[in-house]
Amino acid sequence: MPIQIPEQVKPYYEMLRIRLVEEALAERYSEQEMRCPMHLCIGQEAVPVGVCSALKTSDMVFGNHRSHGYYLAKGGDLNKMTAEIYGKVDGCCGGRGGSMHLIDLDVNFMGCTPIVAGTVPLGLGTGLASKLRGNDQITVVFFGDGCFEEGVVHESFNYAALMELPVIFVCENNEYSVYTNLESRQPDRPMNKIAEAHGWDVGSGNGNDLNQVAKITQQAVSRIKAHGRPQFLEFDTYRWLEHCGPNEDDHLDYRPADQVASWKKKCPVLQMQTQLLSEKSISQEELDSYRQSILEEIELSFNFAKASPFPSPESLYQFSNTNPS
Amino acid sequence: MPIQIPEQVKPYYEMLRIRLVEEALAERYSEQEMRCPMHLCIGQEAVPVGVCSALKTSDMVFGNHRSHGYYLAKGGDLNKMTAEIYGKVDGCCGGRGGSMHLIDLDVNFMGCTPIVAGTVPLGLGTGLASKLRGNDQITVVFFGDGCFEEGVVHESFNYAALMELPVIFVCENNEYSVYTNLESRQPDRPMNKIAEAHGWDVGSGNGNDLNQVAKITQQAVSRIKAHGRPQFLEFDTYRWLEHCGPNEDDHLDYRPADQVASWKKKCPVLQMQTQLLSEKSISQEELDSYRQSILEEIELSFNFAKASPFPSPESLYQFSNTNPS
Amino acid sequence: MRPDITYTEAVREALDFCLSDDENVFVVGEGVPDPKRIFNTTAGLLEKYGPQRIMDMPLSENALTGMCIGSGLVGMRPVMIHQRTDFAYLAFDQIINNAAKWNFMFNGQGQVPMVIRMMIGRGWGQGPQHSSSPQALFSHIPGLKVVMPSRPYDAKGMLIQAIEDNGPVIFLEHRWLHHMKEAVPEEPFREPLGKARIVRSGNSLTLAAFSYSVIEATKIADAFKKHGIEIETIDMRSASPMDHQTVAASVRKTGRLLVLDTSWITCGVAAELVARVSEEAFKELKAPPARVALPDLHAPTSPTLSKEFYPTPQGIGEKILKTLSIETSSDKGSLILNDLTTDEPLDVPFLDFKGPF
Amino acid sequence: MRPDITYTEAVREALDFCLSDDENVFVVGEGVPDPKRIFNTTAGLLEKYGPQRIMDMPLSENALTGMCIGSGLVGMRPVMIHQRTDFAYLAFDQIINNAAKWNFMFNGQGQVPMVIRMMIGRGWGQGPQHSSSPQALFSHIPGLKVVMPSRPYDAKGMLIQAIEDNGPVIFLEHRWLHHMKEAVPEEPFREPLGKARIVRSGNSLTLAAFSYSVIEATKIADAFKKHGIEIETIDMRSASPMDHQTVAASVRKTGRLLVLDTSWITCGVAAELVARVSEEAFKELKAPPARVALPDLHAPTSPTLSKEFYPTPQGIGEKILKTLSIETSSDKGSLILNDLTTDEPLDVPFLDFKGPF
Ligand SMILES: Cc1ncc(C[n+]2csc(CCOP(=O)(O)OP(=O)(O)O)c2C)c(N)n1
Ligand SMILES: Cc1ncc(C[n+]2csc(CCOP(=O)(O)OP(=O)(O)O)c2C)c(N)n1
Ligand SMILES: [Mg+2]
Ligand SMILES: [Mg+2]
Repeated sequence: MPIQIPEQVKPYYEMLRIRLVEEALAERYSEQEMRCPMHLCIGQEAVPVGVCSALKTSDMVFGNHRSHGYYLAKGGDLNKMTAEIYGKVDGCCGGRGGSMHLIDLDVNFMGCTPIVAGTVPLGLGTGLASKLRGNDQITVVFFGDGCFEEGVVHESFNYAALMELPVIFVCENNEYSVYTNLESRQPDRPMNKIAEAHGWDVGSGNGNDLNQVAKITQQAVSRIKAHGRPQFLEFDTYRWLEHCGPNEDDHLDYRPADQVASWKKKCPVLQMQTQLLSEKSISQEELDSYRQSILEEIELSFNFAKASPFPSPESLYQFSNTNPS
Repeated sequence: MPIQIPEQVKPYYEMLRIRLVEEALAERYSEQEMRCPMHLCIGQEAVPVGVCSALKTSDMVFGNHRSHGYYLAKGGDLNKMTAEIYGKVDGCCGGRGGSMHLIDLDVNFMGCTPIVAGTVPLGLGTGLASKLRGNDQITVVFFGDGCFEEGVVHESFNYAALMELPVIFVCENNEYSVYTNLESRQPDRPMNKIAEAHGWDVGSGNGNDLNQVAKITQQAVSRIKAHGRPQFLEFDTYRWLEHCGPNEDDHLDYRPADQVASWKKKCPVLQMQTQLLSEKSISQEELDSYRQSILEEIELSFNFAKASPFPSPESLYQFSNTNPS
Repeated sequence: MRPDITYTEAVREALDFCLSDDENVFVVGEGVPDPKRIFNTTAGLLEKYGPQRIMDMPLSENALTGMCIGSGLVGMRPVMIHQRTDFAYLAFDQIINNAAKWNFMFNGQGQVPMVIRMMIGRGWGQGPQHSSSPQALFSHIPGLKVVMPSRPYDAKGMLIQAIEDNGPVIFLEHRWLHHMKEAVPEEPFREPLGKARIVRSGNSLTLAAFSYSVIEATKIADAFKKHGIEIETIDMRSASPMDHQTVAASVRKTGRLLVLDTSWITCGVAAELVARVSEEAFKELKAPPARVALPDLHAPTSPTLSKEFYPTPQGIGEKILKTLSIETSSDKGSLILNDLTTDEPLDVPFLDFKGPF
Repeated sequence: MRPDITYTEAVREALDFCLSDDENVFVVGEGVPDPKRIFNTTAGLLEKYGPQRIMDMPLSENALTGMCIGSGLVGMRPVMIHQRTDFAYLAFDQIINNAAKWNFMFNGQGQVPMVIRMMIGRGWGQGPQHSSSPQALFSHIPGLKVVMPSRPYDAKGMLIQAIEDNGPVIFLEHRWLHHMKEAVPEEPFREPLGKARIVRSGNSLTLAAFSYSVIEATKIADAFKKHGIEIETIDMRSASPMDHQTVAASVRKTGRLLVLDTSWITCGVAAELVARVSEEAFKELKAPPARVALPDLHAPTSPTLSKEFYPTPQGIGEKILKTLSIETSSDKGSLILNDLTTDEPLDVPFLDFKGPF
C-alpha cells in the first residue's frame, strides 16, 4: 500500500481498492484490449476482504471464475493481475489465462479457474498436506451458491470431515448462477444444514457486513486450531453488474428491480465508510486521500499492463509436459 | 410361483427363494460355467423383499452390482437371470452382461449396472417422466453405503428435492465397500441427516427385519402419494459372503469375527421363519414343501440355462448404434 | 423465398419443430430459459412449450445427464445443452458408462434417444478451460454418434435427425458458426448423420474438414482456385460415424489428402480419417496424407499466443503446397500464400466482435 | 541372480522404492490397504509406511483426484489407483480440466506430479463397464503422459520414472499382465516415458503393439518366424508421448506396418500411429498400413461373444498375411494360420484361471 493506513481502517481500504480496481476495469473494457471474459465482484467486496483479514499469508486460498476480489484481498499483485487481463507477458500467468486464471504463489493465492467447483477438491489436497506435515496452514476455498450443486462439493464434505482437514469452504451466496435464481436450482432449505449433517462446523452471516464476515471467519479459524474440523461458511451478498462483462444488465429483467435496488443500498463499501466516519475513525480528507492514492496505483497498474509486451509466439510451447518434441 | 402361498407368507417365501437361488449359484460357481463376477446378497434378503413388497408392478426399480435380490423381489424371471449368468442367449440381456447387468422390463426392473452410483441419477429421469405424465409410478433406486460417497448421489438429492420427484432411494448399509469399513470412508454421522438436510423425507430401520423394512417402505410410498417429496430409506444389514464371488472370506480378517457371527444370528430368513412358526402362520411341513418346490424351480432354471445356446458370434454386432457399416 | 437465417436460428427451428412434433421431447440445460436463451438458440420456446419442457437445471452435469438417460428409458427424448464442451467432462461417467452403452449392453432393451448439444468455444480468452473440442473423445466411444454441422442448413436438418435418432447423439456447435447465415427451408427436413458432403469438387487435392474448419477450408480453396488449383473440399459433418468412404473416393481422384480439424492433433479425428484413407486408398495416394489441427497444448488467452495456437490460412496453405509439391518460394506458391496472408485477429469470430462471449 | 518376478511384484517394488526415497510420495485408492492389496501390488506397504501414506479412500473418484492434484501443488507426489479404468471416467473433470492443464495454464507455476494407475479389465465377464482401455482418450489431452508397460521390467522402471516425473502420468496396467514373470533388477532403475522398444528385429513387417497386445504380437511373430518370415516387433510402451520415430525407422526398413491395440479401433492410438507413419514414411510403405484393435462395440460377457470381440491370433495372422500379400490359402499362409489356430478361451488370462477377478 502506497500510503500508511491505520490497522482498523485497512479492511475498508482493501474493499475500496477492489471496488475501484473493478470500476476501472469495467470502464476500460470497451477499449477491446482486455480480450477475455471478466466476472466482476462489485457489491460483494466484503466477503473476500473479511475472510482474508482472518488469514495469514501462509494460509492458502483457491478462487473461482470471479476472483479479482479474492486475489487482491489475499495480497495478490495488482500489476500482475492487470497485465494478465491484458494478456501480457508480465501477467500472473504470462497472459495464458486472463481474468479467470489468477495465481500469486508469493502470497499463497494458489490459483483460480473457471470450471465451476474445479478448485474445490484441490483444497482437500493442500489441507491434507498441511495436516500430514503438521504445519498450521489453513486452506480456504471460495465458491458460489451455484457451485454448491456440484457433486464434487459433497464428496469433499465427506472427505474433509472424515480426515478432519483444516479447510474452510466459503460459499458466497449471491442468489444467482448466471441468470438463474436460487429457487430454480435448489430446494428451499439452508445449505448450512447439509454441511453440518456431514459433520462440518458451520457459520453464516451478512456478506455485506465486513465486520461480521471477519468475525465469523476468525471464529472458524479458531475452531480449526482448537479441534481441526473443517468449516463451512455461507455469506449472503449480491452481484451488482452482469454475470460476465463490465455492464449492468437489469434491463434483462431476470432479477426483481427492487431486489437490485435494495442490495445496492446495502453497499459493503459505503456501509463501512459511514461507520468509520460516524465512529470518527477516519476523516473525509483521509478518505479522499485513500481514494486518490488507490486511483494512482490503478493508473500505474494499467500503465504497467499496457507497457508490458505480449508474450512471444514461441513461448506458447513452454511448459508442455507431454510431447517434448 | 409353482405352488400356492398364502398372502402373509409370500415375503418369507420370496426371501427363502432368493437365499436358495444364491446358495445354488454359489455352489455351482466352481464349475467354471458362470464366467462373470457375481456379488451375492446372502444375509441381506429382507431389504429387497421388504421394499418390493410395498411396490406395484408398474413401479420401477434400478439396482447395482449386487442385484439378484432386487431383480427377483421385483418379479424378474429366474430362468432369464440364470441363463444370463451362464452367458446364454436366453439370458435377460442375451448373455451380454452377466450377473451385474440384469433387466426385466416386463416387471419394470429397469436395469442394474456395476459402476457404483451409475443408476442413481437414472431414477431422476424415470421419476421426472412419471411426474410430467401425471401417472403414479414410483421409482426405487437401490444402492449401498459405499455408493453414498459418490457426488452424483448428492446432486440427485438436490435435484429430486427441487423437482419433488416420486423417487425412493434405498441405501443398504452393510458397513462395507469391498473390504473397507464404513469408518474408513465416512465420518461418524448418520447418512439420513444429509438426505434430510436436502429436504427429503427419511426413514431407517433394521434391514434384517422384513416386516420393518416393508412397513417403513409403505410409509414412504404413502408420503409420496400424499405430498410428492422424495424419500430416503436406510437399512442396516450385513453381507455374509465375500464381496465378489461364491465363498466366505472371513480368513481375510477384514471384519471382526464377532461381527460376522452376530449378524449371522440375525439371519433375516431364519428370523422370519421362527416368527411364522411361532405365530402358527405356517407349519414345518409347509416350510419343507416350499423349500422343495423352490429347489425344483431352481433346478429347472439351471437346466434352462444350460440348455440354452450361447449367443452366436455374429449376434455381437446387433444394437451397435454408431457405425452401421 | 424467405431471407437467409443464422445457424442459431436454424438450431432454434429444429428444436421448435421437434418439440411441436413429439410431446416426449424436452430441452434442459443451464440457462435454457434464461434471457440469453443459449445464444438465442432456445428463444421463444419457453413461451410456446412452457417450463415443463424448456427447463433450467442446477449445476449438476452428471446427475442431470443421468436424469436425461433415465427419462429416455421410458420414452422421453431429452435434448441437453452445455454452453461449453468443457462442462461435459463432469458428465463423462454418465455419457460413457450409461448413455453410450445402455442399449447395446442390455441387448437392445431400453433406448437412450438423447441429444447433447455442446458449444466449442474459441478466442476472446475462452482460454484453457473453455475451448476444447472433444469430438475425438466421444468418437472413440462405441454407441455415441458425434456430429458437427458447419452450416445453418445442416444444423437444422441434422438436429432434427439427431433428435429423432433412437440413440445418443453428441451435437457439437462451434461458437464461431452461430452468426453465419444461409438459406434454409422453413419446413422441417432431415439430413443424415454420418454422411460427408462435398462442398466443392476439384481434382488436385482432397481437403476434408470438420466443423469450423470447413469455413477455413472453403476460403483457402477459393484462394487456390484463383491460381488454377482446384481443391475438392469436403465437409465431414459427422465425426462418428465417420464417412471415410466419401473421402476415399475423392482421394482416388485427387491422390492427395489434407484433413483439417478443430481439436488437438494427437489421437484426433483427423488421425482416424488419415488412417482409414491410408488403409483403403493407399495405392491412389500420390503424396503423404497430412493433417492440420491444434498443437498438443492448451488454448491460451493472450491474442499473440492465440495466433500461434490456431491454424492460420497461411499455415494451412503451406501444408497444401507441400502436399502438392509446390515450393512455397515458387512464383505460384508465394502468390497463393500472399493471398492467404491476413492480419485479422484469430481470437474473434468476426472483425467487429466486441467480447465477452 | 534372484528368481524372475511378476509384473505385480515389479509394480510393488517400484512403489516401495519411491515411498522410501521421497517422503512426499503417498499412495491412495479404493482398497489400497485392504487384504487384497490391489492384486498384491501394494502388499507390505501399509506395514512399512503406515496409514498416512498408504491410504484407502471413499468412493469419491473426482474429489479424491482433485485432492491428489491439490497435494501435488504443495509438493506431494500422489500415486492414485483405480482397480478398473472405467472408474476413472468419474474423475475426467479433474484429470482433464485440472491435472492435465494446471502447469501449462499457470505458465509453469504449480506442478501436478501425480501418477494414476488404472487397470484394464478383460474377460471373465468384466463386460461392458469393467474392461475399457482408455489410452486414446487420455492421449488426446495435452499435458498427460500415458504409459502402458507390457513387461515386468518396464513396469518397474517406468513406474519409478512416472512417480519422479513432474507432470501427471496415466499408468495403464492390463490385468492379463499382472501374473507374467521375468528377471528384473532388485535395485531401482528408470525406463524413459515415451520411448518404444524393439522386442525383436525383422525385415518383412513392423508389428507395433500396445500393452497386452505385445504378448499377442510376440507369439504371432514366433509363428511367422518358424516359416521364415521375420517380423519386427515393437512394444510401444507409451501412448503419449508416442514414439512414432522408432516405428517410422522400422517401417523404412520393412516397408509394412501393422498396429495392434487393446482398445476400440475408431480414434484409437493405433490410428494416430498409422497417421504419423503414413505422413512420415509414406514413400517407404510398400503396402497399406493396417490396424487390429477392438470393433466399435462394448465388451460382452458371454464367452462366445468375447471370442468374437477380442482379436484372435488367427485374425491377426490373416491381417499380417494380407499386408505381406501372401494368400491365406497359399501353402505358407495356411501353414502359418494353422500354427496360430487355438481353441483357448479368450475370456481368461491363462488356462487354469478360476474367476472371478
Ligand atoms: C462445470 C461448469 N458448469 C457451468 C459453467 C458455466 N458457469 C460459469 S460461472 C457460472 C455460475 C456459477 O454461479 P455461482 O457458483 O453462484 O457463482 P457466481 O457467478 O454467482 O459468483 C456458470 C454456470 C462452468 N463454468 N462450469
Ligand atoms: C465408480 C466405481 N468405483 C469403484 C467400483 C468398485 N466397486 C464395485 S462394488 C464396490 C463396493 C460398493 O459398496 P456398497 O455401495 O456399499 O455396496 P455393497 O457392495 O456393500 O453392496 C466397489 C468399490 C465401481 N464398481 N465403481
Ligand atoms: Mg452465485
Ligand atoms: Mg456396502
